[in-house]
Amino acid sequence: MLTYFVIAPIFIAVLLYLIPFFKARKALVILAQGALFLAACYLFFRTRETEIVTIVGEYSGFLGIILRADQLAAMFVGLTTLMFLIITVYSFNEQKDSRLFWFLLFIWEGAFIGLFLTRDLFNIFVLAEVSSAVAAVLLMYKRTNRSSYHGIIFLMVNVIVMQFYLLGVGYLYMLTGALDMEYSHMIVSTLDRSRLILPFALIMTAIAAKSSMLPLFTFLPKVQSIPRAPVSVAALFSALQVKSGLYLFLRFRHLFEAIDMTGIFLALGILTAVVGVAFALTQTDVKRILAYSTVAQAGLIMVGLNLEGVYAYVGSMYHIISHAISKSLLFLATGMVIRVYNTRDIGEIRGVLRSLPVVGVCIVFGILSITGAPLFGGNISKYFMMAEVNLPLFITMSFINLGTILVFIKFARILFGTPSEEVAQQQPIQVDKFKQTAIVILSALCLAGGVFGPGLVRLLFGVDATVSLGGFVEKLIILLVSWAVGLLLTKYRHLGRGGLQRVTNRLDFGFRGITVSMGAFLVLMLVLVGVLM
Amino acid sequence: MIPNPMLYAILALWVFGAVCILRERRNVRVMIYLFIFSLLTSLAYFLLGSPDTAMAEAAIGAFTTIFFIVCFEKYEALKVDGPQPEESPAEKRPVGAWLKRVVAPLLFTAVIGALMLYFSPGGEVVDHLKSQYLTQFAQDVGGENAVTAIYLGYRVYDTLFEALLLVVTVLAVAHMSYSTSLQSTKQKRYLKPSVVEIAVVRAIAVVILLFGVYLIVNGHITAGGGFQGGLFIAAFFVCRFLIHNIHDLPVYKLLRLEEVVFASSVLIAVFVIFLGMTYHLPAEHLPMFQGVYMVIMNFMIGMKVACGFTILFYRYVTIERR
Amino acid sequence: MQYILWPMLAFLLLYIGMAVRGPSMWDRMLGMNLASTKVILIILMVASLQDMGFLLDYAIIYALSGFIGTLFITMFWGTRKRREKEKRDGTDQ
Amino acid sequence: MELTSNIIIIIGTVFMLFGAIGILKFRSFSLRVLIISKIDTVGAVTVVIGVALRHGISFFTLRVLLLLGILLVVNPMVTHIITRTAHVSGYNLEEDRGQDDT
Amino acid sequence: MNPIEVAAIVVFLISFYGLITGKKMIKAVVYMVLMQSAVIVFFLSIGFQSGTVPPMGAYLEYAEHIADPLPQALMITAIVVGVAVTTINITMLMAFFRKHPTTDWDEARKKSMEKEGAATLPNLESQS
Repeated sequence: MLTYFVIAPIFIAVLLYLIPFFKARKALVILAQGALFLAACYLFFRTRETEIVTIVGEYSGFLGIILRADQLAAMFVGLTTLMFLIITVYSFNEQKDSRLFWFLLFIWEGAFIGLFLTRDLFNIFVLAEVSSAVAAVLLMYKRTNRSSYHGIIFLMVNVIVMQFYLLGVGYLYMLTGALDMEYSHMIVSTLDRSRLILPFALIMTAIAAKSSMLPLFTFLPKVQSIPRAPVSVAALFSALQVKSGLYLFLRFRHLFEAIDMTGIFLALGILTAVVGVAFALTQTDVKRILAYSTVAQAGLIMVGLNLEGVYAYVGSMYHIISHAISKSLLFLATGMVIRVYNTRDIGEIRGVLRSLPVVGVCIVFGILSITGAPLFGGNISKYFMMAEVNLPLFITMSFINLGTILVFIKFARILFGTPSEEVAQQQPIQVDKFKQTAIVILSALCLAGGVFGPGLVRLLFGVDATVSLGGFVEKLIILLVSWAVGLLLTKYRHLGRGGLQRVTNRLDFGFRGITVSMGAFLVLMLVLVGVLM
Repeated sequence: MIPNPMLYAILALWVFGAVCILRERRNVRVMIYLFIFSLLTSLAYFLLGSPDTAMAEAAIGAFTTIFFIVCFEKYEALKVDGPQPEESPAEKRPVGAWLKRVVAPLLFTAVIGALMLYFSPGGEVVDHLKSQYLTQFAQDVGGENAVTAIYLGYRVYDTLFEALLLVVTVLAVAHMSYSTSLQSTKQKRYLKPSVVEIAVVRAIAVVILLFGVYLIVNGHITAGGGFQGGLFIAAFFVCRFLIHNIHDLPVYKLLRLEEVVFASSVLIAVFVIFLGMTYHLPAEHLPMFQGVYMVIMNFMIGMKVACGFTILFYRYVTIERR
Repeated sequence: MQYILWPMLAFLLLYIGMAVRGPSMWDRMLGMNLASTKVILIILMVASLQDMGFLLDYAIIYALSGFIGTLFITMFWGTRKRREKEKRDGTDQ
Repeated sequence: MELTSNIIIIIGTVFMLFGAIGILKFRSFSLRVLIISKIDTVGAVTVVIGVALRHGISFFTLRVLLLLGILLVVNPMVTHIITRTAHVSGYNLEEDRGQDDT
Repeated sequence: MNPIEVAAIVVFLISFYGLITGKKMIKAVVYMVLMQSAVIVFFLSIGFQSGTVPPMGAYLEYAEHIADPLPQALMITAIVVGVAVTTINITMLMAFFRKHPTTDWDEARKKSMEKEGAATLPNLESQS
């Protein structure tokens, strides 16, 4: 039954490519996408009780490929279908003629859904390669930016990382003789720890690169902000591509339970968040600021995943959803702003609230949701993440939140002030109504995520989440303090700018730098896990 | 039985080929070493007991060389940024720079290698799944070739995604290559082949086509299968280009054909394997049904790979070279 | 029968050495072609030792794909040298 | 049958040995092409026939003969193409002393 | 830790070394092909004894060492995936050569920085 979730988008893509002339095909596609989203919700509620398992081809034992959908996977599938539904609405009449764009978009969706459903080690390799190849082609889609240096680096790094992953799977197959995760989990738990170190290190390097952890993240933000790349692809990139890395991290953490690695990845998450914020502060390109803040949020989620307790897990899961929604909202909105102002430099864009009122309001909603303002989704997830956490971690996490607030204060500068003259006399700026509906839906979701927060958490995760008034007020105070500190800091930002610039230059690797950091990460893993622990 | 030291000698030669590629500066020689390297890897796969992979590697080695050559030719023709002497004699660089540029990475890789070999899990290899495959593949999927039975029967889900990736590549290359016009007007001609060459290549082309179909049709009995067969049918079109030096391939029609073939192969796989049709059929018809399924799937994949690689080849050789 | 494999390997090494070190580019291509013939003989020996018929299909496939690769490298290199020659003689058609 | 096929294979290997000596002796391309390609094809053909004899009349031998046919056609043809392209593209066959031209 | 596995890891490391020190972009793609072949040889060498027989044909019953069919089936998929990704890489490289005629990593980075204009981080010192 699960295979139809994967085959359906691919069939939509193939049909779309083969029958281009059909007039109302776009409407049909939105309907199909909506149906897929409803099916994903139905799947989510089915998996609340039991885990749905489909053996492809009903072969006995662990011979064939087995697709499993538990609650986590169903949630991610739901998130993917929702994202692609909104993207189809957003770029409804943007790419009218290009069949290839629509074909690749739905192939990408099929690859993501496939990635979230399979537990087969080799299948993850094939699906990861398909998704990175399709992403590379989609980013380089427009003829003008085909000469993008970052697209090449993105594809090459992804292929090399996947070779590391395949080597790790080879070792695992040597140890367990099986490719299915559940089956090899049974065998791995019987093996002694010292034999697991090398496959663990190899696979974790691949996962760190895919979820853009510290040393290996410099290429992902640049790829998202390729000058003329379609903005819907960039939105999907930060919403899903990074999250698939985190999803794989969860799967492989379950597989390698014998090796206790929460300490390492906790530190990695914090470092990534801090460095991500530092990079975001020094950028001048609007899209790059958003892309680097995705890296920072990924670091924060990694921290959340590695904390003990159910609340932290629920909090980070909820943060994945709310971040995906609000970040794609911001990306799509900035896409529209750039189309009107046709410049990407943050210095030149001013007065978005005046020139594009609806888009401006949506951007405000997105910023408030990401920085965790009270009535929005981000607040709920951050609240749960910090629910039961000891003092030093509490301080670091609130410091990271302060960092994100700083970034988005800088980003919010585009809203206020008066728009420049040539934008002013284009009044009234006619905005594509499909894009506007997409953005409004997204901002509504941000708001709903916050207002019905506890109810949604209880619905999604079955955890009786009560937002205690004391905790809420405490969080509110911290938020206000950090907003004030943020505003203060932005006043004197020219002071620390030079130092930050030097730090980011040092960490801004070219292709060879990234490969070296890949090797360094592998050595770090081997030494830490093998020798020390 | 091939003696072990012989196998180790060939693997040593294989590693020597890799070192040659590492050391060589001039791109043309790198292409030749790459071709020799891929032939040696094909031999290594064969000696490790898998003729299927060896055939795939041999055929794909030839195609990759052609794509690399065209890429290098384009780079060669574009050398605008000054007479960057490729074979510049290594002028006396200070030892410090040399240390930093060569020895440091060497040490770094050596450290990685030492750690990997130290931590590599020895001990016996667990393979009960393998014995299950070998015993059950005959009646589960049919055919005598266990490898084809696996990638067409048990793991057909993988094969569909990989066929999908091929379709994506072909579409991407056809879309992204420089000009969308079918015929390339101003065209740098390759050397005109001599009469002898045309006669012999025409004869060999027929043999290649014959072998391509042979591989597709009984891929499930002896070594071979959809991919290898498809590649050799594409090789037939390569020879066709060599003989007549023609460029009039209807790329977009072929693209649509490939799409249709891919879609139908997905449909067949869905009906036969995903729905587990093999378990609802009466027992006596099963072997015949399985055999037919395998041949059809091999044929579909073969056609798709053949169309895909022909388009890639013609796109690369005719239009990219301008 | 096995002992014949060793000289084959020695010749293979020799021809690859020729392909690596051979002075002119055409030596390299010749070395490449002869090396692939040697490999075909090795495959033949192994097939006849293990007495399996279908391994010979692989030998034929190997011969054909080696032929296509060598053909293309020679054609590419010949075109380039031909163009240089024409530039030298100034008789650019 | 086993003995005769082994002897023929040894003869083939001896032919190839001459080819190897040829390579070490002649430094220039034109001499090498002229001599070694012929010796090599002959050596390969004898070894293939030796292997074919080893299996007597069977499907295996049929396949070996098919391979023999392809080898006989392909090998000399590739050498012809290499030499012709060398000549056409200005590689002066007469007075080449094995100079390095890449 | 049989010698075949060591050979595979050695070629893997050679290609990794090449990727780290390579100055040309084309060479990087060549090294990726090398790395992929090394991983495939590693996969095929799992559970290999001398005299292993391919897992097909009628004599499966009496042969004692039979090769494992699963890695072989996986590796056919891995080879085709590898070739597909290499082809996309080469096309992108060629598109890049057409715009910026340099193939050196650092120059390519500088040119792409200039091309994107002021909106990007103005750090141009070469990062090895």
